[in-house]
Amino acid sequence: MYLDNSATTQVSEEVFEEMKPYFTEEFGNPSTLYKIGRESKKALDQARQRVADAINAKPEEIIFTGGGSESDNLAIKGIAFKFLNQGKHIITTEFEHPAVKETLAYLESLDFKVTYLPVYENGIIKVEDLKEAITDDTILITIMHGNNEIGTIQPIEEIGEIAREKGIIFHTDAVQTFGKIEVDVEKLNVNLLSLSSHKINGPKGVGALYIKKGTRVIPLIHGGGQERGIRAGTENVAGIVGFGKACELASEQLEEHHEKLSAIRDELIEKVLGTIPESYVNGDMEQRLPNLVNFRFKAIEGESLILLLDAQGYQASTGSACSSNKLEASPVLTALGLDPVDVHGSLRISLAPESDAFDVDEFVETLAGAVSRLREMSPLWNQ
Amino acid sequence: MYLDNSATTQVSEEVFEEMKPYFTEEFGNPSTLYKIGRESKKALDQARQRVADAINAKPEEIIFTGGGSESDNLAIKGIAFKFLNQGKHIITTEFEHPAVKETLAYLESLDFKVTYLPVYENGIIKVEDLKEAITDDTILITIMHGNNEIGTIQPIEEIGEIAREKGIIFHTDAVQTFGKIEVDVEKLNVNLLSLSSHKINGPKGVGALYIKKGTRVIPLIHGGGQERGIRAGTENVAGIVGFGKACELASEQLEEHHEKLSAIRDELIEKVLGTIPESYVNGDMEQRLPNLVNFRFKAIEGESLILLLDAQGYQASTGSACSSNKLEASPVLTALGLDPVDVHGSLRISLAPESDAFDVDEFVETLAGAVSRLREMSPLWNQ
Amino acid sequence: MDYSEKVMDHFANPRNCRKMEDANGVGTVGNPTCGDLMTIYIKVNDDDVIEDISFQTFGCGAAIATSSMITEIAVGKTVEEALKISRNDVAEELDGLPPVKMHCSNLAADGLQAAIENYRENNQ
Ligand SMILES: Cc1ncc(COP(=O)(O)O)c(C=O)c1O
Ligand SMILES: Cc1ncc(COP(=O)(O)O)c(C=O)c1O
Ligand code: FES
Ligand code: FES
Repeated sequence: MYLDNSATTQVSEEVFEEMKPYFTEEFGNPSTLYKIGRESKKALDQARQRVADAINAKPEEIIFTGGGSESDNLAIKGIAFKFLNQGKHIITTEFEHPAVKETLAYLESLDFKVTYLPVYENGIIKVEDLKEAITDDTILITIMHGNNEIGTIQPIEEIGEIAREKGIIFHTDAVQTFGKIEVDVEKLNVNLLSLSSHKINGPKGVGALYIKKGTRVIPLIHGGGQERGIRAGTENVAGIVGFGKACELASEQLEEHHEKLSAIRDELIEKVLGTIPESYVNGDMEQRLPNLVNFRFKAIEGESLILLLDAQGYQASTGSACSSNKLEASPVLTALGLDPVDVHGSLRISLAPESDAFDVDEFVETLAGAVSRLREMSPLWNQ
Repeated sequence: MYLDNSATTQVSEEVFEEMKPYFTEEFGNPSTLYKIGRESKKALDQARQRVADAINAKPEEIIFTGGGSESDNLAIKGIAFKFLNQGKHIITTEFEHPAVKETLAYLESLDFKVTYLPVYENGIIKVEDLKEAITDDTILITIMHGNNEIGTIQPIEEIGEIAREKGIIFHTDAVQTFGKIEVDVEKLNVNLLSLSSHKINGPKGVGALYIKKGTRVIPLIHGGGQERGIRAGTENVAGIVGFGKACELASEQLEEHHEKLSAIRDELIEKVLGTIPESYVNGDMEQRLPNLVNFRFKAIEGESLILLLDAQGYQASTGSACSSNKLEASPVLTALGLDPVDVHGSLRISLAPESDAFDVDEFVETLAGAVSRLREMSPLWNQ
Repeated sequence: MDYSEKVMDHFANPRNCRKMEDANGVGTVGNPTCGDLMTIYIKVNDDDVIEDISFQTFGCGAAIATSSMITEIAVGKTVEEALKISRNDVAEELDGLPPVKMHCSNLAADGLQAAIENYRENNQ
C-alpha cells in the first residue's frame, strides 16, 4: 500500500493512454510548419487550455516548465531579477519547500533581504505579521498554499488582497493543493502560481507557472521563442499532454475525492490517536489538506519506523533527518517550534484517490505494533 | 518521409519499451527510502551510466536537465554567476543556437562583455581569431560542436587545448553532434558539454550537462538535493530512462549509421547540384555532420518550398524568415556572409538512421519540380 | 503555421501567375532582403476597368496566396473600386491568415495600388 502520494503519484492509466501517441507516432516539433508539427502544436494548445480551466486562468497565462521546482525558481528569480534596481526585499514563511527556500537563500547571497514569517505551532502564518513585514522595498511575497509535510493551508486570499492593495507581486506554490482543494487564481488574488504534474497522477518532469496577464518575469531558460519567450526549449509534448489530462481529471473529480479522502484521513487520525499512546498530529486541525496527515510519536525515530512499515507493505515518509541525504531534521517541523527530539518521531501519510483499498484498521494495528517495538528498543521511552 | 531530424526525432520503439514501466508501475520518487523509490533510483543510476559511457565521462559528471536549452543555460549562467567578481568576458561564435545566443544577450544586459568570433563563408571559426580574443578577463569560451542549421563542425579539440593552457573554462553544445559523430569529453578537452535526448530518438524534455570533475557552477534551479544539488526537482524518471537507452543505442550504432547516412547525404548533394541550376550547399564540405545538408536555391523563398514539399509528403525545414514566428532571416546563414536574398532560399534536409527507405532520385525529382515552379512565379528569376 | 484551406489552395494553384508583356500598369513592392518581393501587372481598358491582372511573387506561402487572391478580387473592377480593396478584404477572402502573416496581405494590397499608380502616371 503506497501512502506517500505527497512525494509522487502513479501516472493513471487514462493519463498514460493520452500520452502514448506522442512518443513514437505524433513526434513532431510544435515549432515546425508541416502537418506532424502542427498536430503537436494542437496537442499543446489543448493541454494549455485544460490546465488553464483547472485553475480559472486564461491559456496564455500558463507557461509549461520542467516541474514544480522550476516553476518556483522562474517565479521568484524571474521577479527578483526583473525588479533588480527597484527593491530588494522579499517576504516568505519559515517553512517553504526547498525549491523556494534555497532560491531565496541564493538571492540573499546576491544582497536581497528576506523576511521569514513565523508559522507558529499550528503551521499557519498570522496576517498581522505579514502586514508588519512589508516595507517600501518589498518587491515580492512568496507564500505556499499547502505545506508538503504537514498539509496546513495558508490564508492566500487574504494575503493576496494585502499584496494587491500595496501593489506587491504575490507568488504561491500550489503544488500540494492543486487537485486536492479548489485552486482558483482569481479568488486567490495571486500574480504567480506554481503547479507540478507528478503530484496529481500526471508524469514527472512537467509543471506549469501561472503568470497573470501584465506580470512580467525574466526567463530562467533563455533561447528559442517557445512558451511566449518565457521558457525556451523544445516542448515535452507527451509530458505536457499527460499533465493536461491529469488536470482535467483532477478538476472533474475534485469534490468527490475531497469527500472520500478526508473521511479516510479523519478515521485514520481518530484511530491512531485512540490506539497509540503519546501520539499527536502536527499542524492545524482545520486548515489542512484532505489527503495528508503528519503524526508524531514520542521517543522513536522516523527512519526506523518507515523501514518497519515498508517491511509490512506500507510506503510512507518522515521528516526525520536520517531518512534524507542531508542528516538535518525537517526544517518544517522545526519551524513549528517542536522539541528537536520529537521532530525525529514523525510520520507522513498521504493518500491518493485510488487509496480505496486502504484498510485503516489493519494499518493502525501494524503501525501500533511498529511503534511499540521501536519504543521497547528506545532509551527515551520509560512508560 | 520525415527529413527534419535535426528539429526533433521519433522516439524509437526500443526506447519507448524501456520507458513504459516508469509511468504506471515503477512510479516511485528516487529520493524515497522504500523499495519502489529505490527501484527508480537504480533506473536513474543505470541511465546516468549509459549517458556517461556514451561520451567517455564518469557517471558523477552527468547532470540530468529538462533539455538541451536548459543544459546550455545551466552551463553558461552557472559559470558566469560563479565567476561574477573575477571576470566578465565571454567568447563565443556568431552563429550559436538561440539557447546560447539569447543567454549571452541576457548576460550582456548584466554588463558581461561577449566577443562573437566570425565563422566565415565555410561556417568554421579560425583558431587564430580565438587566440586574439582571449583577455585576462575571459572566464568562459562557449562554442558549439556541430551547427544545427548547416552542420559544420568546429575544431573543438584545438579550442579545448587553448582554453586549458590559458586556464579558461570551455563549454560546447554537442546537441547536434552527439549520436552522429564521436563525442568524447576527454579528447575534446571540455569542461562542460550539453546534450539533448530528443535529437537521438529519445523523448523530449530531457537533456544532460556534462560537468567535468572540479568545475563548479551555480545551479539554475535551486531546491531539493537532486542531481548533487546542481539541478533540483523530482527527476523525470521515465524520460531519463528513455534518454539513457537512446544513448546506448546511438553509441552502439554510431559507425554503422555514420557510414550509411553520409553515403545518402553525398548522393543527395551530387544529384541536387547536378539537376537543379543555381543550387548550392551552405557551409564547409569536409567538416560537417553526416546526416545534415543545407541547400540554397537562387530566387526562391524557403517557406513556400517547404509547403510544396510537404504537400508531396516530404517534411523539411528552412532558415527563411518567413517560416519562423520571428520573421527575421536565419542569423546562422546571415553569419556566413551570404547575400540576404539568398538566405531566404535555403532548405535543410536532416536524415535519421531509419531513413533507409529514402529514395534520393524520387526526392530530387520532386524537389527540382518544386524549385522550378516557384522560380516561374518569382520576379527574381530571369533565366 | 496554420494556413486555411483557401490559403493552401491559392498557394498550390495560384491564379494569374505570369509576367504580362502588354500591361499598362506595373507595381513592385516588398524587399527581397526581407524575403518578399511582389510584382502586380494590370491591363486597364478605356472604361477604366481592370481587364486583366497577373502577378509574380518571391515570398512565403501567404505572400503567394494573397497575390493570387487579389488578382481574383480585382479583375473586372474599375480602378476606383480596386483602390478600395483593403488588406483585410484580402485576408478575409482567404478565410484569415495567421497573425504573423498579416503583413503579407498588406503586400498584396500595396502591390495593386502601386500598379494603379503606375497606370495613372503612364496615362496622364
Ligand atoms: C545546437 C542545439 N542546441 C540546443 C538545442 C536545444 O535543445 P532542446 O530543444 O532540447 O532544448 C538544439 C535543438 O533545439 C540545438 O540544435
Ligand atoms: C510544495 C512543493 N513545491 C514544489 C515541489 C517541487 O516539485 P517538483 O518535484 O515537480 O520539482 C514539491 C514537490 O516536490 C512540493 O511539494
Ligand atoms: S542515527 Fe543514523 S543517520 Fe541519524
Ligand atoms: S513574405 Fe515574409 S512572411 Fe510572408
